[in-house]
Amino acid sequence: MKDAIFILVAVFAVGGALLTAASQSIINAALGLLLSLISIAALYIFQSADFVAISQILVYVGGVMVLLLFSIMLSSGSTDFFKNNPAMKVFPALLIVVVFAGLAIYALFSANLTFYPGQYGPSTREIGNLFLKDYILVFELVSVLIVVMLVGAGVMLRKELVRKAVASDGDSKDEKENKK
Amino acid sequence: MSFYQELPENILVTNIDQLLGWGRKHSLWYLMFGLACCSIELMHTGGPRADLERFGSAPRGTPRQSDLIIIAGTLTYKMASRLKLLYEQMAEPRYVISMGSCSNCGGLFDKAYSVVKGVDQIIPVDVYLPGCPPRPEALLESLIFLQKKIQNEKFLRK
Amino acid sequence: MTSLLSENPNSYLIISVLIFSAGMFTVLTRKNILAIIMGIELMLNASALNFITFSFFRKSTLYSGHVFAILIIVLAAAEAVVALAILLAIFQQRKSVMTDDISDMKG
Amino acid sequence: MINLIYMFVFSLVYLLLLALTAGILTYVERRIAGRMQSRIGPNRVGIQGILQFIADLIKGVQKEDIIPADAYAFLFKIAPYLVFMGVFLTLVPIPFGAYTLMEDLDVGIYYVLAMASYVVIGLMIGGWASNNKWSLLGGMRSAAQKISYEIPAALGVFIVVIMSGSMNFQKIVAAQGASPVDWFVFRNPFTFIAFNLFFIASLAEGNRVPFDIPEAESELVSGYNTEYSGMRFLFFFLAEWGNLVVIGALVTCMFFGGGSFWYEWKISIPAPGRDPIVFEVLGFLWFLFKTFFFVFVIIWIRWTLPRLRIDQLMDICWKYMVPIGLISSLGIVIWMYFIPENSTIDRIVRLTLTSLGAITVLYFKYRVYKNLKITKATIYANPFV
Repeated sequence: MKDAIFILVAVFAVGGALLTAASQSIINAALGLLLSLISIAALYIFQSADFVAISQILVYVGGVMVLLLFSIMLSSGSTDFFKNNPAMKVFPALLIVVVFAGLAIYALFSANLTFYPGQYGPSTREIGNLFLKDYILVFELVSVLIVVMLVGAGVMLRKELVRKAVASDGDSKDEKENKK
Repeated sequence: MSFYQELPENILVTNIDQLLGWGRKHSLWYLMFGLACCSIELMHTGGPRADLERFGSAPRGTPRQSDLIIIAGTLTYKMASRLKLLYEQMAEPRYVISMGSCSNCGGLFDKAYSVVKGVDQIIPVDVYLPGCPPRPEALLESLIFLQKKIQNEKFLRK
Repeated sequence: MTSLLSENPNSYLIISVLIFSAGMFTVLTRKNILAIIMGIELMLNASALNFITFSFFRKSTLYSGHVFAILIIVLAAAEAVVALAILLAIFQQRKSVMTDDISDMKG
Repeated sequence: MINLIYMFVFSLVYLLLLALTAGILTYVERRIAGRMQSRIGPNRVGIQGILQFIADLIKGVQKEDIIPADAYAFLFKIAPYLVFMGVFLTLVPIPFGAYTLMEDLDVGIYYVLAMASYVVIGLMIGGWASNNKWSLLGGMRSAAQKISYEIPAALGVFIVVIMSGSMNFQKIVAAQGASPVDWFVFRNPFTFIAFNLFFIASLAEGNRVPFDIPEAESELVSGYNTEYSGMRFLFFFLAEWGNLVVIGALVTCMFFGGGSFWYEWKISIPAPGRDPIVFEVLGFLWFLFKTFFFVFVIIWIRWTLPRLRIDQLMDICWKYMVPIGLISSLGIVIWMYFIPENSTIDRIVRLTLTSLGAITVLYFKYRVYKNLKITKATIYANPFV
């Protein structure tokens, strides 16, 4: 029973990722990503990482995906979304990816790691302890990063800045036309 | 075409029909479509004195979710295309109350070049409500007439 | 090691490899910035899944993997926010989200 | 396998109960709205119109299911179910009694926040897939609003989590007690602020007035559900009123002592020798009473306050609620460090806050009676006129 659910979740995770990679419409790609993210959260739960799974849903599904959808909707003026990269055609990319995946799986089976059966249990308290003892520096750095991110995003979308840029762009176009 | 016509009026179909009709008639959400002075009376009908919501009717902003359109006022030719569009956007089953003389037949503005002489030239009307403008009680009466009509509809054996 | 797939670390690692490959393919072939961001998200997720798997199946690193997975999630969120802010600023200016159209530095 | 079937049946029961409660709440809301506007409200179907929601349901099932020609059909179809699923999933860890809960999650309250943010996706997809500019605007506004108000709500939750030392609902309830002095609202000033933050933010997350900007009828036609008709619209409808129950239950759990019924009886630790079933039922009823009291308060707010503008909405969130939340989440830590539980100062503060709450309620009652006397209005004690 557990295995059946696991296989279903795994198929969703990989299938969503493949949909993102192969889809020709941007909204389908975003949906594939959404499916993949939720399934990965389920895979975390299979490995008793409940806190990480919920964080995944909260941050990715509730935050990053919503931002992505926002951007898709706001920038839907450009219709030709999925033009391929001219520098990298599909076939060479496929080759690179297949070689990478083959190497990774070969490394996985030849590494001969020793694994133990996992233990199930609540993880929140231990994560908190680790964050406030062993990884306190990282924790503080992350908080600094988030502040930088907030300021950066705010500056980036400041109205005057954008308007100025647009205005200067328009001027340059006019100049070009004048030169012609 | 043949199956439902050959089906006798058995007790099951009749009862289900009655149940469905009961649901439809007690939940007539109306689209707000006030055109002229009649719409003031329509607003009054929603107010405390003659509470339209007693009959389960609630105003909706969008035609997709409304079952009833109350055309309150003078319909001009310019507005007629909008009315037709709104009516076509409404989901079946849908009903129409034509409120006031103007929307019934052009009324006071019968001779005007710009007024549609009766809403029924554009969309089918279920209940005509006379008056210029009709009082809220009259609108309630017309709603009850419409409810009676809906109850007698044979929805399953159309 | 049990015979259950869901209790075998290799299955998780293979899923992670597949998701990472899909993300890499997306990043390599697309021209749209949004699609590239999606590919990067997939790759980050695959690596976070690896962290969780190793932390679950190897006792020596118990719960450290969770910490790193959370860090990855936070970093990905920060990256997405800044990237999308840049994207929207570019879009307001250039009306395009293709990498080709924004290859020059002229503002 | 048996376990799975049991889970399935149990969740089906929960689903039906949620749908039933949401349906009855639509009727209750219409009646209360009627009374507040000195109307009557629906009273034709059944005794005092109690079957109104069934009539609405039957009608909704019969309505033609319109999918606009230019809509993205697949997304348009699944969006209402996504929203309803998100609201339903928030019910999973909420303890209606010591044993009446679906799953005692260790990360309970965090999970609820995650599911609340998941609902946003459904709304956005629904608004986008309709291919209607009003729907799109409604969906975007809704997403912006919900994501912004997630932060004050999370800060309010954060304070509760610090106070109780756990994210598990059972432990949060057990950290409080049955009497008002032990409730988190009146525990100290910072938890009181947390309650206000959480309550206001969850009003905004539930798209309720004064924050119903996504569905503003006078600006957008009907917001993200403009193009929906029939059954799919009913799902949005049920999700909205189901959310009401969820908000009430969350507030009850986190700030008003949950279902703790008797003073010594803490919900997750039933004392040995007592009959657990009696206490379970009493606790359940007590929980429901508190929940529906908050549902009533939310409805009351809806029919008495005007709507905010979108810039005012964002101002309230980012300029007032987030800073207040940050300051008070710092304050609670300092408070807990310097003032241990059950110390003299702690008790004095608790008693003061509780009596302030009681005085507010009594003053409210006094004002109501005074105004009634001045206007010489007739008082109808019977709600069913």
